[in-house]
Amino acid sequence: MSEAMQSVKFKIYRFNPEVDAKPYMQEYELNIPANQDMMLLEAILRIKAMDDSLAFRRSCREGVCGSDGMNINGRNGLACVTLLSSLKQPIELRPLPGLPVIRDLIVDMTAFFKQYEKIKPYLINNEPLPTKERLQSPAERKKLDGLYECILCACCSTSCPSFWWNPDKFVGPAGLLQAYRFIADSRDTATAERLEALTDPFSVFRCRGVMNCVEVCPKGLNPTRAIGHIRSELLAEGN
Amino acid sequence: MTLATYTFDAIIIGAGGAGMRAALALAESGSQVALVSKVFPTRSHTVSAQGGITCALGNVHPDDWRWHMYDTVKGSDYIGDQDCIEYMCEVGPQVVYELEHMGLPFSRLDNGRIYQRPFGGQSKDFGGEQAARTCAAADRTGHALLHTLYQRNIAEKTNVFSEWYALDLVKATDGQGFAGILAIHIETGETVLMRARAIIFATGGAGRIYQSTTNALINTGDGIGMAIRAGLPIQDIEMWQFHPTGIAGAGVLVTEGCRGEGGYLINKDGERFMERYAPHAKDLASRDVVARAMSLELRAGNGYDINGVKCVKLKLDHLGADLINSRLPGIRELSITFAGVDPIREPIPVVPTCHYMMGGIPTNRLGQVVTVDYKGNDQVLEGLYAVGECACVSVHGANRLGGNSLLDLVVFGRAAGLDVKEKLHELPLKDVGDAEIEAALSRLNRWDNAREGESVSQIRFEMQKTMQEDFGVFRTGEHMQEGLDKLLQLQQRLHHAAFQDHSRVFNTSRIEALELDNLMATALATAHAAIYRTESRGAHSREDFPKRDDANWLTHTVYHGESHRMSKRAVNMKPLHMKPFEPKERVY
Amino acid sequence: MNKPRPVYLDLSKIRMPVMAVVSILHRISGVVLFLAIPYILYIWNQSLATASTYDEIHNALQSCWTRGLVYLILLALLYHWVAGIRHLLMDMGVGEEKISGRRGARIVLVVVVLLAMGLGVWLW
Amino acid sequence: MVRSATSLTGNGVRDWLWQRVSAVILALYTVFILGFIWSTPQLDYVVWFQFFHHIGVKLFSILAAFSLLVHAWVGMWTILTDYVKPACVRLTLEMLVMIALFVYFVAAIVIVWSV
Repeated sequence: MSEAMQSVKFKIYRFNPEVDAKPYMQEYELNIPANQDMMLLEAILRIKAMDDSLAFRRSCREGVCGSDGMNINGRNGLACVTLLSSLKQPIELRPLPGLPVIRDLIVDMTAFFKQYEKIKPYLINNEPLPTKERLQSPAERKKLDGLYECILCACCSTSCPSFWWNPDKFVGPAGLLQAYRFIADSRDTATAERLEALTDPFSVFRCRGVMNCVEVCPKGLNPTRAIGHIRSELLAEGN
Repeated sequence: MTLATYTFDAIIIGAGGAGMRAALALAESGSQVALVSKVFPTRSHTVSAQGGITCALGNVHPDDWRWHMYDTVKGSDYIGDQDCIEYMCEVGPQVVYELEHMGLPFSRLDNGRIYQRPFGGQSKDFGGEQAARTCAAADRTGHALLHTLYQRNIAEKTNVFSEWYALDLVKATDGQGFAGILAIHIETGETVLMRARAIIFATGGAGRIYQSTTNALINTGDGIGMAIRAGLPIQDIEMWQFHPTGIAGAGVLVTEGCRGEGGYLINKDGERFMERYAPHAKDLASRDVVARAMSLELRAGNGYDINGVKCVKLKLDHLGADLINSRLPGIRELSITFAGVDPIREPIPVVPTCHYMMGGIPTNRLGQVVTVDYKGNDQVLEGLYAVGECACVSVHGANRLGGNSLLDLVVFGRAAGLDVKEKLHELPLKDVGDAEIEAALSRLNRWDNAREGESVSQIRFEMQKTMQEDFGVFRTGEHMQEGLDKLLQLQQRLHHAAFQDHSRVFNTSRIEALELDNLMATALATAHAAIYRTESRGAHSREDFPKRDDANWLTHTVYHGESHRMSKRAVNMKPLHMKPFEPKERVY
Repeated sequence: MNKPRPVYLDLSKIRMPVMAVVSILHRISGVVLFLAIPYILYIWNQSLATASTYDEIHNALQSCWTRGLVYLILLALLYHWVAGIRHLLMDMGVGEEKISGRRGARIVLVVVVLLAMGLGVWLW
Repeated sequence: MVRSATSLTGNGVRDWLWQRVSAVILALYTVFILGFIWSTPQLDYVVWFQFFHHIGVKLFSILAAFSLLVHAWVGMWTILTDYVKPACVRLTLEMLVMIALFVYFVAAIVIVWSV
């Protein structure tokens, strides 16, 4: 039984701090049945079976955990929901831009999560707890759609030039999307404090409306719009 | 041997729903908790749960937690422990309200209350009409729950050890219980000793022992492996749930909520075949029932053939775009991505897919790990807990109902956290000696020193294939014995396996090798237990023993890893507040 | 192992969507205009000082080089103007979606090319 | 909250508003001037001079010069804080830009006044 095969070519960013003085691109070739398509993650897993020194993060393999964000042919995305056939060869894989590389495709996301934590990503409500659920109308709940679904994969923030230049000062699209998720929640009573904390010239206002975040978000979310909403609320508050 | 040592009040291994709920209970009390997770918390597999969390809020119709309890006992095929099921169903509403107060963005009914949808195996009034009891945040409930819990843990400033891999338990020098764990900081490759008064296992499932699974790649049964190596028993591990609707070929889960919202399964003739197998509940029969019916349809040649994959289809197109977009947006996304099918227009090709491990480390209602002595008596291990999928409380028995896993996570994660909090001052910080550390390190040393040998991925592949072929939806003694023999050979090969890359920094191959030890341990436990239980019950369907046998098997099975010995443990039939539900024939 | 970690940020390898291109050109044109302020002030002053300085400027504009320079400055001004209008529209919530954002950015480019051609015709 | 001493107002909302308002003024001024040039068939010194001699145009011009001062400062400050990380270099450049913009503004007023 000889099945027709096709070869798929890859160029993958490699860097192991124990061995390499600096990063380099390594070429790989993967043979798969000619009529078969697969997700990019599956292909990388097969490459890893050939070369176990290749390191990358992965978990759910279905686009909901946010582990395998990487720069695929120049564009940030999740390997597990990117079809191999949609990519031009050689497929060039690099780590998410702008964050320190720990090894190969694995970046240090400390700066990213720090910005997320900075916006107090949890519901604040100082009113006495009801015995049952707090009520929220379907219309109020709908305001959270397009916000709460974020998977923290960092594809957006690491494609954002403003975040590249100011990862310590600009909250970045992912953090701001979550900032608005809590501002928009009818159950949150800290809206004024949340807005007050965002009035400086960097946290929100470093957004230049480049919209790279919207372009790459694997969940189809829109941080630019959320940032616009935050700005409107800031203006309305007269801060 | 000197290792860097950290000391805490409590260590929680695993930062999914159960681990994070436990951490929260402890962090709120000001205890020093270490939440150790091999992935960043929101990458845990809880994130993939879709349909919802079941409890009797009564938002859609009058409801009673006792009805929920009845359904769960029946769903478990009567080997769920009734005291634990009672506890879970009773505190369920409170725990779900807590989640809502934390900010979980539940979908809402017009009156502003939490939205609830029908799920399989749910009834009103002890087996009456179909109930709607599963609280949902669209079809992303697990994601919403996991992120909410992580967010609360940020607020409470929990110590998260993100991307730290728990290697093994370390025994106390006095031989009484465990003093701590060894953990690898994946980023540096360094191994450290973490000591604590209490240790909570929340390591999740092990669906990756099968070739086709809805489980994340990280679900490698680390807790099961650690428990077995520490000499702890494993309960009901033959019970593996096959979810009826995994996307054919991809294995990605499609929530039961689809059928709750009115979707149904069809065979290649377009027939709604579940009407034949479960005339009353139809597509909302219990998962084991639906998965078996699907397998029988496929065997009878009534399936579709999509590029060589036999499957049936899940029809949603009659529900309308509005309902799909508002209630099932994530399913639409997954279906388009992984099946190339938009469910608004076309049915989704699905097959039964390994989904959930009902078995695990036996615990009591508080989450405390229980061992079983030779006489079959329980012994509680003070200071050691297990919660979530890695535990066998047992609330799911032989078959878990949809929506009960998220409930299990938060109910028992919370219970364990609260129990640790209460007992913390009486739990000693145990001593640990070099010998105990060396013992726990031996496995790592073996791997680190192995330069030549078979690859990890090859052995893993063969193990998964064996499990898939010999321990699937239908099982026979003969095939399972062949499967067990293959597994035993594979285990021998695993002792001589090696990875090539021996660097330290973020060496994922090293972690994968350690994970394979745990997968193999879980697979072997499954094989022994499945051969041992000579009846059909819940998810365990034997063609050579097609009937349920209450006379002999209304019992838990217990696997003892050191000798592969099997024994039995009595099912708890004594709920605290009400009369037990007696076993009846299980029809839907 | 405290050697600094590399950061991958090779702008020649990172694909820039059309929105990003429009945005960076907006910034570049802004800098060009900033640098051109003294020259603009100079022309403005000369053109208003006396009739003879006005003529000097007028004559200078006949030279290919000066005219090219003025064309470049006006081009930057046009670009900054058109892209700026897009920004103001986005501030009002127009063109903030993926599709409309791309469309808005393409429209900016097309309009500027047309204006640049018109400007060229007018100047020469 | 990120503190910044050198931004226009030290407050993101106000900086943002100033930048937008000045942008609108500059946009209108640009249209006004270019429109005049383009719509005047026989442009000579006298027409040009008399145009700027008009008090309304003078005021508009000064307003535009002021807007330019604000707009360019916010823009250049943003660019410098983006790309120039060593604080002493950035502060020096910021100061140079500030001085230049101020000189330009004074020059513009002088030009307008002398018409």
